[in-house]
Amino acid sequence: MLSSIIWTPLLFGLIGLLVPKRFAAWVAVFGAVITLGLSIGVLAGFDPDGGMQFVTDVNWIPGLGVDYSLGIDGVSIFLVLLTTVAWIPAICFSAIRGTERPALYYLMLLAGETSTLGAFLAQDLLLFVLFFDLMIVPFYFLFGIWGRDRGGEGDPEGSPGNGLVTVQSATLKMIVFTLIGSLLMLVGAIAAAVISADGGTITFSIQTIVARGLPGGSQNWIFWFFAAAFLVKMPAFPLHGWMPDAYRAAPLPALAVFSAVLSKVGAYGFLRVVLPMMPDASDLFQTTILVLAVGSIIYGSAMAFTKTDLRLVLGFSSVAQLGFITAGIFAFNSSGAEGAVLQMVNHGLVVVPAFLIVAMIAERTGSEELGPMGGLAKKAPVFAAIFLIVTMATLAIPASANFIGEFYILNGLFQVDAAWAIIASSGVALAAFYALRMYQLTMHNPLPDGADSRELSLRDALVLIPMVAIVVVLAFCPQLIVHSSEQAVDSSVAVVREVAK
Amino acid sequence: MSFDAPTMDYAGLSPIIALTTGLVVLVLAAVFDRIKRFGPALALLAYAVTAGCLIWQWDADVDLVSGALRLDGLAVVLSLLAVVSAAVAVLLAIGDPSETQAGRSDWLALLTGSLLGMVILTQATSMLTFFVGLELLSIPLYALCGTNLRRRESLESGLKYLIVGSVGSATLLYGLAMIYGASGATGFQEIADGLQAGDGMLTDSLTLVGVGMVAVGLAFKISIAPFHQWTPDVYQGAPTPVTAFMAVATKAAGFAIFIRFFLVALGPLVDQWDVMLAALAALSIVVGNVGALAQTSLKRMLGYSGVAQAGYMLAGIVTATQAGVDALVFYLAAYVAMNVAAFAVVVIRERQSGFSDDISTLRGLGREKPLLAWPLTIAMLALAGLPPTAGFIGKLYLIQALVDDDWTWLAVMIAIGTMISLGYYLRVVAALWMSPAEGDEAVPADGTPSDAAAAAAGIDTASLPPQIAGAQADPFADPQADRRWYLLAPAIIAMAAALFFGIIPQPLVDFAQHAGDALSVWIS
Amino acid sequence: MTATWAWLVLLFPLLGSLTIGLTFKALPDRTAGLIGVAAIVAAFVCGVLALIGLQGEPSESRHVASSLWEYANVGGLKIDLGIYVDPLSIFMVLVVTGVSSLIHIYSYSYMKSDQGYHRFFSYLNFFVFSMLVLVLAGNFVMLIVGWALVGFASYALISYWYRRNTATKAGMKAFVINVIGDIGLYIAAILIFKNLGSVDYGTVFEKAPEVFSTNQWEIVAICLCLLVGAFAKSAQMPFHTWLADAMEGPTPVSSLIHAATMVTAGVYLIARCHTLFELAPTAADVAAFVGLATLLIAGTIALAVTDLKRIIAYSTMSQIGYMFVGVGIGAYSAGMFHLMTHAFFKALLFMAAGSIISAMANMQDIDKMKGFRKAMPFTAATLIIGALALSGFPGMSGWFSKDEIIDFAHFRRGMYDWMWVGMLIGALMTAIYSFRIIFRILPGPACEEAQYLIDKGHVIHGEPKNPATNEVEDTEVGYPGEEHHIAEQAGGMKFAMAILAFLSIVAGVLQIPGVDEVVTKFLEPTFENSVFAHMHPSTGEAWLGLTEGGLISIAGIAIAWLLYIKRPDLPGKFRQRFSAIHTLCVNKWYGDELVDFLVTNPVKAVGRFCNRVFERFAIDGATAGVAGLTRSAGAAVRDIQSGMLRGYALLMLFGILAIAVYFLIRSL
Amino acid sequence: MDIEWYIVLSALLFTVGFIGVLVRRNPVVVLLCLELMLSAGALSLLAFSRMLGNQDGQVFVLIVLVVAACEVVVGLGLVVAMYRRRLPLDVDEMKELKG
Repeated sequence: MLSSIIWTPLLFGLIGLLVPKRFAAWVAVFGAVITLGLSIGVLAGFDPDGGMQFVTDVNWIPGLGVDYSLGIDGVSIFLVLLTTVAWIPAICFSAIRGTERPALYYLMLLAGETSTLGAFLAQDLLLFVLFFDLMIVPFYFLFGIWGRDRGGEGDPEGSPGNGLVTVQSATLKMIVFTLIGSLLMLVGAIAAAVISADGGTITFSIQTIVARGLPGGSQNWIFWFFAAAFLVKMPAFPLHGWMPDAYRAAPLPALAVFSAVLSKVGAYGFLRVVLPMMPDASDLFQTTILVLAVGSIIYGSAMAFTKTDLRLVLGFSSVAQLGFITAGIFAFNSSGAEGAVLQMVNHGLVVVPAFLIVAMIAERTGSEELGPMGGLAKKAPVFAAIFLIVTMATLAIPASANFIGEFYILNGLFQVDAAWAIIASSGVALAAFYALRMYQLTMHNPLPDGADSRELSLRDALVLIPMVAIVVVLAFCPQLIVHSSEQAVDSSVAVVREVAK
Repeated sequence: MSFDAPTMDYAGLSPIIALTTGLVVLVLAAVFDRIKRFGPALALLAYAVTAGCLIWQWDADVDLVSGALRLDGLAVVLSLLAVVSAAVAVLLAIGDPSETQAGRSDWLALLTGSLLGMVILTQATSMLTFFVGLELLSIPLYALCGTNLRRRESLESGLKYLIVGSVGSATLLYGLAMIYGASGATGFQEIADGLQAGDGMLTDSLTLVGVGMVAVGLAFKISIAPFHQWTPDVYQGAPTPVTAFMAVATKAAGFAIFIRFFLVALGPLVDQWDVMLAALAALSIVVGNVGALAQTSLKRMLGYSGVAQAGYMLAGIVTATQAGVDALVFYLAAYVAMNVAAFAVVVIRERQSGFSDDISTLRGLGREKPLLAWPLTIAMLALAGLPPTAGFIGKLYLIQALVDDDWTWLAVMIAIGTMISLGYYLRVVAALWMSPAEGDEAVPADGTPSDAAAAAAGIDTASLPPQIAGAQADPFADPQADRRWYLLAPAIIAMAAALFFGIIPQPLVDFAQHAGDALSVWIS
Repeated sequence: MTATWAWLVLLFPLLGSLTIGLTFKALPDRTAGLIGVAAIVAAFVCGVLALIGLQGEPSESRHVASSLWEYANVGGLKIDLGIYVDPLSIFMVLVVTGVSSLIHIYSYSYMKSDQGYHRFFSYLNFFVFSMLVLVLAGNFVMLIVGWALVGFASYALISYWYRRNTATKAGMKAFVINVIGDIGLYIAAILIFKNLGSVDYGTVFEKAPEVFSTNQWEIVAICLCLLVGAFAKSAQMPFHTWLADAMEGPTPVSSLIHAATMVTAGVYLIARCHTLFELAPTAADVAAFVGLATLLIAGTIALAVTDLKRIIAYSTMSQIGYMFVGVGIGAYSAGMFHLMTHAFFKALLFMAAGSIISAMANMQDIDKMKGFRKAMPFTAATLIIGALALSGFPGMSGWFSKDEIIDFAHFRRGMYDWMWVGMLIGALMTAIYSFRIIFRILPGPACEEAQYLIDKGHVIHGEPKNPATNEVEDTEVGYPGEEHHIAEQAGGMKFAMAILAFLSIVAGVLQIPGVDEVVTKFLEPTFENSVFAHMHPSTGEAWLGLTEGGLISIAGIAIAWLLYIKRPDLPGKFRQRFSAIHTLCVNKWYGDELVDFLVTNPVKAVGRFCNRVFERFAIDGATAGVAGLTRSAGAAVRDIQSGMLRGYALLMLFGILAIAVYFLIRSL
Repeated sequence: MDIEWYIVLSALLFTVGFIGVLVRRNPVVVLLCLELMLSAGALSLLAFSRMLGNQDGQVFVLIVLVVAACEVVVGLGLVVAMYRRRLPLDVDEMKELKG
């Protein structure tokens, strides 16, 4: 069952290579929808109190002790759903507009989905690392082939970082940064398995390693090998150096899913791997990680309201949001961690439409710079309304599920130390500022010459509205997610809590 | 007078016999013009028979020729790799200027001779066979490098390789002499016994300096820094089929004897040499990777990359464990696949583009000739160690062996080296997929000056090799090269192998473990 | 049953908002307006029914908690989608829906020529929904939800004419300041959960006295955090700067949100949490003092500025200051009563102002207005009624409500006597600035626009300008043109204003000391556990206070008459004489500049620093540095690779020597 | 006579050969020096063989001599090929390949 979820997208991607070019897009859409259907099927059969479910466990490389082992629990199920949901609008958006070399494009996009789902479902440490590394490959191609060079066009505030970016340097930066972390993680994963085996049979099963436990001294360095991978992936301050260039160069539909889902794998990794496997080290480095997380919140927000490139505003807002999520996880209580999981889903759901909206704005104004735009709401009330909802969800206005996520995170942080919560909460105010700034400077104010305020096309609306609808529905009952994941999330952090005592 | 002739195990010797026969036939064929045309077929037939014999002897574990040779899993596995890469070289050489100018049959005879040296080397268990095999491997290669007579670089590379290689051989010989002096034996097992038996021989300066010089000599052959400097020059200068052969097969044979000599003969000294080899491995990883960074010649870049890869593989020996050997062999096998894929494409591109292997000649290939672009792309991703390729599993295997034996810092070095390596492997990928083809350059699609893109990729468009200009006049140029099955097939098969063993690695793991099992007597 | 009615109160405005919002293309404008009005009136009716239901209960059980479903529940922090109905919330529901109904009716006419009619009513209905969520919330998280949603609605309506730069800026300011207030509430809610294990009103108010001792630091912290929220929403110092700018919104919005309902939410919050504030008297005193400071400062500003809507806005701040003092010192019912009467007369004042502004072709400067008594007699009458009520003229509603607060401060003695004095001074200023408006606008020869109205019978059509900056702007921002309605000619507006005028006059009857005291009695079940529940001045003292208040009010009106009618040269002289004070007041005590200096600029500086310095040098620099290091290592390797064979041999020699030396050392 | 003398002599030979490779620019002379280096190895093999009293070393030396000859043949062949292409016979001029 889980295998079929993982491999269906890739299968359809490959089918897309065989059919005539003009059908490739619709094959991809079909594949993504089937994957969503499968994941909903899993959700239907999911038991919130059942621990790890739908387990698949096959020897993959017996010579190395690596298994093809999949499973789903409360932590991963909604991230899987998020993935399968998020890919659909991205693919549809591209399908409506058409791309160059469509077969390859959709193959890469769907391969990205496969590897992301793999990372969420893997229960074998090495399989996780493998999928984690694999994720970056299709996105490297997506960004590199379908991205474009960005000049320093229209830079009213003269802000640096809006200079020339070439696709090649941007993608190279991205992949090198990401792999710095993940190669170290590979070493760390192997070390974890080897050390925990302590001379016995080496196995990479996460549950076995957790059960065997790691000695405290080894935990400390293995922790950082993993943390490096996850923090870069998110990205967290100050390891976000790859993000601005990559975001500016990337094609927007691919960027949408990248930002929405791939960044979550890092946070997920903390919850799935780092906390249970290295509880002592997690406890030991709690403050350090919290400093980084809170630093991400502040720095991401500060950058987000300074940047004029819409992609960067969203990119740095993601840095800030991921800061919240990391902080929640490292509060080591169910409130914080559960808030983090909820926030992962929420942020993913919000970011996809946000980036697609940026693409639509760029179509209307010919620019992605905030300075020379505005007034787009004039003839596009539906567009503006959708963007408004997305903006409000981004800034986590109370009544949105994002608020509940942040609230629980802050509550969790407060249990650690009030100071964390108070500093982190300044991120909420800053978020209000940058998100609203983004909305106002595009939709409000006078319409500049050359910009074309026009309403969403019906097809675009059909892409955006379901996402927004999910956001709205979740706003009414975040408990849907909270309830199903609480048990699993709590068991992840409980390990550390035990140690901390 | 009774004569105590050594017992001949003809079954065990069959690979060598088959190959020698092939060699003789090829040399003879040179005389007959009619048969000459079938040289490649003859060579391939000989290799096929050799490979058949090797597979027939898959489970062999015998001493041959009174302990001068030994046919076991290690020998079979690594010989197979060498034979496969030689066969690929034969295919890639069809229509190559070097092969034509040197006289087809002669060229093939040289290649077969070198291959024979390799097969002997993989089986060698005595200093004599060791040295003979090594020289039999090397000397034809020196000549092969210089076979493209009209290119100055080819001759230059041949002579450079010869001189540097001979220094290496001499150093090796000197080291062997010292070990002989210290242990009083030439057979590997006897050396180990002699060293252990002799009083204080394990830490004697004579022994240790000997070990050092042997290590240096072997390091030359497998391009370990700081003895790597011939590698980029020779890789670039030699005819590409030779480079392909050299890159892969020499490493297979070199590592075979490295493993056998250090783990069997010098096994008792493991605590003496492991740190030295680790240091050499780390140095190679760094030097190879940073050296490759700004190269414009693809072959030269692969040369540096070979230095780095040799560093990774040497790490497998450092552990002196069976897992380390398994990992090394696995990596070597994966390395064969990735390099064959890469070099095959280089050969095709060379013939199409007037014998330039500049990375800029690859631009836009992804759009125009995906069948060429994909093998090279996969090869680069595999060399960079990205999933889902065999390269990733290979690194994983190596790192696991290292971590298991408490060489975590070396594992981290591999990780760091891999990060640096992305800088040049991905430049190739970027050139394939992310740059407009050369013809489009005048009209950049997005209006930004393409100089910037080129500069970012480190390609100086002004200094393209002059060969491009003379492309039309070149008699060996072959615009249809991308349709030649004998060029394309190796590329595609190798790509498929690199992917297949990345997704289903277990067969290759078994293959590698067969090699490691052969040493189970000597190492844990 | 009460709960059901309360849910229906919430449902109607939400439905109205959604219906209008989703059918903006299908429904004609008038229908949309009618739906909007109907939704609010229905909510009002349901509110009344809920009131009846509640009154049917015995006094001690006059509160109902109801929950639709579990909103979220993690780690013991259980949040229900729940409401809490008691006299206080019903009181607020009635005030909100009542005033909203009238303002909707007013808007139905007033906004007629606006292009975004649907949008306006959708937002307005949504605002009412949010405000009702705020007052009906059953726990602190729901309170935050309502709190933030009204902030959002307020933002949307301030920026309603979104193509006006000043409007969008004002909206942003209001929103961000309100979010800062929200954060105060977040932290308060988290603190409450941490100490009391729940965020439900019922549990919290029950357990708080058992858990906390008086002035224990936790409870003080909770209350101060609550106050941050309250100050921000109610535009109290130092979070007051957004309210004056919020006047960029359409006048009905100013009337509803920024006068009658939303801005008084802070008062409601303190009253709602009186149990907590009584445990933290320090915090309550802070609330009272901030209220006092705000009412005085806002009063002085209202005396100086000339923008009609901004004068009323500062007056609002000032009046809310009174309410804060009221609930801060324990005069809860008085505070709530003033909240109600203020809603009536301030809404009325804004409506009248809106009528005049549309007649002035969107000009808001009172210096340019003159002679509207003849041009717009009905508006003039309502304006006078509003001003009288505001200044606490004897017999008017404001007289009863404001003076009850002032009197209670005197009653509590001690330092509260200083407050009493302060509030009396404030009352004097209130009377002066109220009648400054009246005396400047109404009498005298008609100005050009007023004359035009008298002559032509419709509104003058001026060139559309931004009233704040006088920049010419496009007409599509909903500029009131010729067709625009003014109170004199629009039935809806007239109706709403008439009712409010009536209420402004008579609402005081509800709370005649010693006679009925309806509000106090009605709210008694909510405040019965308060220490101040049975503390109030005697009837005699109350009447004494009312007399003082009345005298001050009359004195203030007299001064205004002196200044603006009898000796119109005096204000100019004062201005010259006390130019420093005048400058201070006209510039709103430099509140904006202070906030800019202390908060906005540092934050922006941090942003600039991050962007231009840190990102460039530390992040990009480190990246480039590592890349450069690697590259230069590569260059070094390539330099050594000189092509010179003898160089290679030399390097080998070094290698051999190094290894030989290593082994020689090992062998020693 | 002590074995040390032979070792020292062979070491000297090796060094002289190496120095020759380092300092001489004519490829033919370089090839000669390489022969010296190989001879150094051969000499010590012979010496050890005598010392140890087994014949392996001497057999080895025979093989070394053959190998040395082969090496020189190929080397000279390349030198001739270069000469025929009128390339300068100077190892320092062989720097087309670098970087």
